[in-house]
Amino acid sequence: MEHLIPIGLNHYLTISVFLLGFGLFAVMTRKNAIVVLMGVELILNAANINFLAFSKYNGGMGGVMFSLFVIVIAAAEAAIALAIVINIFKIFKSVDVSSIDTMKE
Amino acid sequence: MLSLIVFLPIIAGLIILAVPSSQKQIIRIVSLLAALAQGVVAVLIWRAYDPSLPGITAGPGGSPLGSFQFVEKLPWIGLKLGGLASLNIEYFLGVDGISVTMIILTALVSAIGVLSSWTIQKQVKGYFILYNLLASAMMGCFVALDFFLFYVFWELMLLPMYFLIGIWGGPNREYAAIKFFLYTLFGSVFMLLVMIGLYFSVIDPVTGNHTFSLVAMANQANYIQDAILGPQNAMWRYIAFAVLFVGFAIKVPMFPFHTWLPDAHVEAPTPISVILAGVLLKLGTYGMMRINFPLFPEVFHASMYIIGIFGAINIIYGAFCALAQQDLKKMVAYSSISHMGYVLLGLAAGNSEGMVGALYQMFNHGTITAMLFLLVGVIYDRAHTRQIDKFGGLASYMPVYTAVVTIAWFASLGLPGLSGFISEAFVFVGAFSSITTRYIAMVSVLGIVFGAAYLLWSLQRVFLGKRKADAAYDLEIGADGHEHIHFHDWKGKIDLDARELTMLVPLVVITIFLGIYPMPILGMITSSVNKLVEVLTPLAIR
Amino acid sequence: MHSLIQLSIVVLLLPLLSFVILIFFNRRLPRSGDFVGVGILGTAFAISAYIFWTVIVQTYDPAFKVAWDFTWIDLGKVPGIGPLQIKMGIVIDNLTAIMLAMVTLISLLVHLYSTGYMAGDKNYGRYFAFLGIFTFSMLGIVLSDNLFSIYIFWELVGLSSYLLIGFFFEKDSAADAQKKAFLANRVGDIGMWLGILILYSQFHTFSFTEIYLNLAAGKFAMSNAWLTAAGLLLFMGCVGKSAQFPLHIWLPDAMEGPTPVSALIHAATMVAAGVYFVARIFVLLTPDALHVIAFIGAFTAFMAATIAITQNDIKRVLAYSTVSQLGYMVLGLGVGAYSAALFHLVTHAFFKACLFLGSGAIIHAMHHEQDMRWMGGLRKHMPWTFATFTLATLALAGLPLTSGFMSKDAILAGAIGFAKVEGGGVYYLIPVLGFFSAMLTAFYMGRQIWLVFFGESRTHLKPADDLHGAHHAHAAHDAHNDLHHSAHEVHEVSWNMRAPLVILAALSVFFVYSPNPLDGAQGWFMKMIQTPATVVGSYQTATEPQKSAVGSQQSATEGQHSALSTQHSALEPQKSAVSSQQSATEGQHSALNTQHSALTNERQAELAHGSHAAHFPAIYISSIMVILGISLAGVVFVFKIIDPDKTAEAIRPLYLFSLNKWYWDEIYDATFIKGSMLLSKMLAWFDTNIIDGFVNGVALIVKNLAFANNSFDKYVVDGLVNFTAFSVNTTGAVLRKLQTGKVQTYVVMLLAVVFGYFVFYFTRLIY
Amino acid sequence: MNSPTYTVIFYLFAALTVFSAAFVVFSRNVIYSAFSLLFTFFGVAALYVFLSADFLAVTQVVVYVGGILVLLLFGVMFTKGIMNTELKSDVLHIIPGTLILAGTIAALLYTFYTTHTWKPSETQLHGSLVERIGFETMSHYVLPFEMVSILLLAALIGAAFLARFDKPDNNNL
Repeated sequence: MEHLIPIGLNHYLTISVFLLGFGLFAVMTRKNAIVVLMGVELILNAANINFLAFSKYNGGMGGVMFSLFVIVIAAAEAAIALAIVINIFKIFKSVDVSSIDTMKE
Repeated sequence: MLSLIVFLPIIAGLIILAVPSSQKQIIRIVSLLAALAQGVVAVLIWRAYDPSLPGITAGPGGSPLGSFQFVEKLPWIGLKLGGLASLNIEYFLGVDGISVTMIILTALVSAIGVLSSWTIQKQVKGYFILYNLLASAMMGCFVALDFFLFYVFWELMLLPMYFLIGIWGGPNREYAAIKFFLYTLFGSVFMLLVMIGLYFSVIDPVTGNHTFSLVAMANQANYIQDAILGPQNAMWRYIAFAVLFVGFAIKVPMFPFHTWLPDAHVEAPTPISVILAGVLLKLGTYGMMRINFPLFPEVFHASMYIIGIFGAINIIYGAFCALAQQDLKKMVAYSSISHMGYVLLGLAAGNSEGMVGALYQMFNHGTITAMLFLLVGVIYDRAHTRQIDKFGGLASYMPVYTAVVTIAWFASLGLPGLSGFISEAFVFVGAFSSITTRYIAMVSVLGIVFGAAYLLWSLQRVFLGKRKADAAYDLEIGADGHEHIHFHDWKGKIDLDARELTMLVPLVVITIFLGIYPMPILGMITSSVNKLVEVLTPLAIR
Repeated sequence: MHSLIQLSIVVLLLPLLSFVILIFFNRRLPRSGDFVGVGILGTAFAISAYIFWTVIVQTYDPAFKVAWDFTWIDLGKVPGIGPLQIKMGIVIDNLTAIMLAMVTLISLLVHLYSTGYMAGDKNYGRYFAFLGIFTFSMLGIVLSDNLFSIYIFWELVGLSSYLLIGFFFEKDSAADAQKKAFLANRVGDIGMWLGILILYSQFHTFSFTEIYLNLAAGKFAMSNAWLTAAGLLLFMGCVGKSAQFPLHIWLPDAMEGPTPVSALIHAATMVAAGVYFVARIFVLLTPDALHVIAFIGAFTAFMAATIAITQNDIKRVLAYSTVSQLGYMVLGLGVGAYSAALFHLVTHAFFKACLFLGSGAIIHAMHHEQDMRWMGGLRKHMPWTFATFTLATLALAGLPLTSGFMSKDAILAGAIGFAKVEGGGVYYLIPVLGFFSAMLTAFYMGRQIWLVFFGESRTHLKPADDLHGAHHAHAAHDAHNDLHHSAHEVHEVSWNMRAPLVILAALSVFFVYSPNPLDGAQGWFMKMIQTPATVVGSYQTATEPQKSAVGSQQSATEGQHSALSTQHSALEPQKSAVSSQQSATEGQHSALNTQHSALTNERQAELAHGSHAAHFPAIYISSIMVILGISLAGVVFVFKIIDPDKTAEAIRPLYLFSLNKWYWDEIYDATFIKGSMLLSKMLAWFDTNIIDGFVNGVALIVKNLAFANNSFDKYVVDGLVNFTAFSVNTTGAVLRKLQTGKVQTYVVMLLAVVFGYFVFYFTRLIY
Repeated sequence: MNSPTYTVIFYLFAALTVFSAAFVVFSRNVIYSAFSLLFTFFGVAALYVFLSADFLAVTQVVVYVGGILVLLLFGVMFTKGIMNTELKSDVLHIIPGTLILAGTIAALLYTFYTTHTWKPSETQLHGSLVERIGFETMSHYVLPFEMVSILLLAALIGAAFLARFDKPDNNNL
């Protein structure tokens, strides 16, 4: 119990692990493309937490800057992804990812 | 400057990549502009070149700057190979008299090739991207002074060539392409082995590391005594020389490795034939002069006789094979085998006259054979056949074409006053002056006669006399009452049109001018060649 | 730079200018620009006439010589040799001046003549352009001072001859002839080139003067046989160009070209270039080489004469007589009658050009009828042509009071002297052949004159099937007209074709060359052209003592050494710079003279003496021979005492042998042409089937191995194969299952693998 | 700063983040997931504050909550508007999914807590980072900064291009 207080690096890592796991789970299992996107966002957040945590306890600015960029890129990615989703719907008349298997054979 | 001239075409290729493939004209113009820019840079290099610096080996203090020009030297790849050693490869470009002529030739021929690619209609975008890649690779081979870099460019050349022959070629193109590819790959694999061996036996005097720099390799003092290719391992040095020589000889091509050439030429589209004969063949002999001989001078001195014999075989054998051909393009292909034989003979002579002749022959063969292939392409565009016996009497109907063909043919058979003669003359002068190759020269002089024989015979059968009964064109009485000919489904001008003239006239002018006053080229190469001969002559004789 | 040099450069470049102008603009110029050619050649002739005047008439000096050269190629500092440069240059001595005047004059006359002869041809302008480039290259040969540039112009002359022979290229015969001429010349040229290479490989220079100085200084490192070989190989160039046996075959076929061209190139100038070249290299020819040359010349003269007897084509008779006369010149050089041979070169150039132009006039008048059997009776219709033609014929036959008499007689005298000096025996064959050929010459020229000009017109005798011979395209229909009323159509040619005939005929009379019609040696020519001192005498005395009297040999060698020392002194400054070149050449020329005096080159002295002694016998014999020949011709053709046809029947084999030109063409065709064709076919087959076959064979072998292996599997371990197939099937099925195309499935797999790696990693971490 | 309040607040936010994230993943209704994602983002932002990256926290709130989330919701509503599919979204290969989820989390946590060799350096980040971020952006990271902005621009344009309607030839995009 003593290693729950004080708050250390492991706490943040743990949170990020959970976020990562959930995100992966969403990406793997959910059929709705938008939920898949949410999963991706979760993964990105997990990564960010890691970056910041390490950079805090390491004292460098690299992690901070990197997570900043990650956020920006995440925004871009979300925009593109939604556009793609809309196109997918236009073509396949659904946002069900599992029904999109034209790559098969 | 050199990086510029090397990478200009690739830049053009990238630009083309952005152009939508429907815009054929833009694509062509872009690559033409790139080729012209390359030509401008080549001219600048030519003007700024200082013929007094010898090149070949390092200048004073072991630095290449004293003897090479336009040197660009950057560390490129530096790998720690753990226990082995550290692999440090440099991006090392430089020019001496041997390569500067080749640079000019390459720029010229690639520009001409772009012009003659104008008629390519199939997948223009892909064609020109590959073409520009090829142009860059060739130029890179000629300016690279780092063996690894040279090898990279050398291999980079194969790929576009393979596709250019294999996609845009004639009916039997796949066979020809794969043959070309395998042959050359066979050669370059050995080259790779020798390259590694050399790397571990040479020490850069300046840095003290192993090095791929050809400049350092060309100085026998830089070799580790007991290294695999060091002076003490005579046997391995002989083997390495032979293997390397085969690698280059395939490119030349030297009998008996020449059979890829006729197929490749017959199948390749005209511009590719021009590039192939105009520049690629030179890479073989250039490699010999730059790498093969100066790195193993004593082996070269021991094998001059054999090289000379192969040269003579090339000359005579190629001439005879050309004499028997029915396909005009195949005849020209064999004629270039014969002419590269002169280069080999001149190199085998091992003295300045011979080497100068060989190098000058490389340049002239580049221009002249380019002309020959362009001319064959002209008639092929019109008649869709190259069979010699399908023509006859063309001289009456295509006077300008006949005039140009006559000049080209006579230049190819070494008529004085045209550039081909001077180089052949020097080759013979050198080969005869050196006691080693004297009798070989006496034999191979026969090549002059047979060269004249097949060229004049084809000239007569195609252009002189009257139209043959089964000729590939019809006679008709024009409006002005004179006889004209017209080819089936050929809409264009019967005689040479403006584009073809713009391709041919510069070559004709160069051929005549260099035949009368060769110093513009010779002046640049003599000092380097003398230096090379000095390097090649063993100390005992020196 | 000497003013004469500048003038000669102008002369050299003028015809080139005419070529350039005409080849590009002949369509735009009026009259296709023939006046350009004629005008430019007129200027060139005027200038060279001035040079001739200055050199021959004003400075009346046998040793006159000016030289000038410039560095053409600079090879830098060559290892083992030092600074190496290749120079081009111009040398003017008496011979050059004479040749210059002769070439430009004949060229000018031929230009003028062609304006009439070639009128109306569709490539009229191009024709004059080709004449221009020919004249240019011929002048180049004449002016060159080194072997390299001579070789260059040599080949250029071959080119222009190629272009002009094939001027009517629609005719296959013309195309064949031009190819044949060029190739035969090429064969000669490679010999010449090898000779040049031998000399260069020793001295690393091409210049005549330097080579001779080095030779005289005994710097020739190789054996004496190599020197002889060098001489003979250089002579091969002459063999090709001057149509000596065995390369004479091209010259008669070259008559396919326009007749003025035959006059200019294949009679007067180009074929003489070979002789001129031998004269230039005369000093380095060893006695052995000279013997070979003499025999070749004599044989050629004789063979060509025998062939000429039975030819019917008017131009072919002249062609073979040209070969024969060239044989005379070569013979003369071979026997050491240097000046006589060159004298014959000049005289022959004029009267043979006159003969060809005359025959051209006849052919023109007869509407391209070339067969003498169908001519006759032209005396009345063409008086001018008749007169000039006859005069030239007499000169060719060598009757007294003509130029030909003096020159030919001098050569024969030299031959006799040579035979005496060489100690008789087989060497007497040379003069004998010479005299016999003189008789034959007289005979066939008499025959020609008779057949062409006397008797009645035999045009109507021509069999109809012969109309479509190898004549021009429109010859046939013209000849049809001839059938009916040719006699009325034949008329004298116009002035521009007549004037050259007259001038050339005038130049073949004796007083142009010598006051004494019996002795050319008193004329300015033989005084100006003197036999130069050989530079290989030293080798002779060294290697063949029996050749020269042993007694005087020591003195000879000593004197020669002194001469050599003087030479070195002259040699050094000459090596130095271009500016001091001229004075230097003067200097070492005198050095050569001193050497001549000191070296006491007995062989030449004896030859000169012998030929002088043999002068009058030669006159008698040759005159008798000529008279014999002409009278024989008269007996046969005028008085019809002997019927030629019956005689031909009587000696049919000989007749056919001569009529078919000794079957040389057939022999060559059977051996060389067919042989090389066969060889080329064989090699091509070898290339495609053996070498390339090997390459493909390797691939094929590998493939077949695979197939064999495959069949082995199939028939021996069938079950294994089946099992393989089955397993492949199942795996394929499974894999297809995996390949769903759903992105998320892939993600699952990916992560599964990653997770698997984790597990693996931790297990390794734990244990 | 190891006061218990601090710890408690941290745990609060951590729990908020994790649970809402779980809800995002496990709820069947897209709308619900979207809203719970909002809470997740807030929680993460709070954690950023704990990590003394206040600027990032603000950015997180602004960009994610104000941008991405609205975008997502917009997309949800939007698609709903144009398509009348129900918002329930079912799942596929749930078993491997759960396995991997559990496995990954377990493995990572195991790693963290067994190999606890983190050595926090003496110079940790403290206080507000805005100024330093500004400096870094303009000095070290100016090139990435520019590139990212260009990327963003391109992405927005591309998104607009992709998402546009009424082009009959959209099908071949």
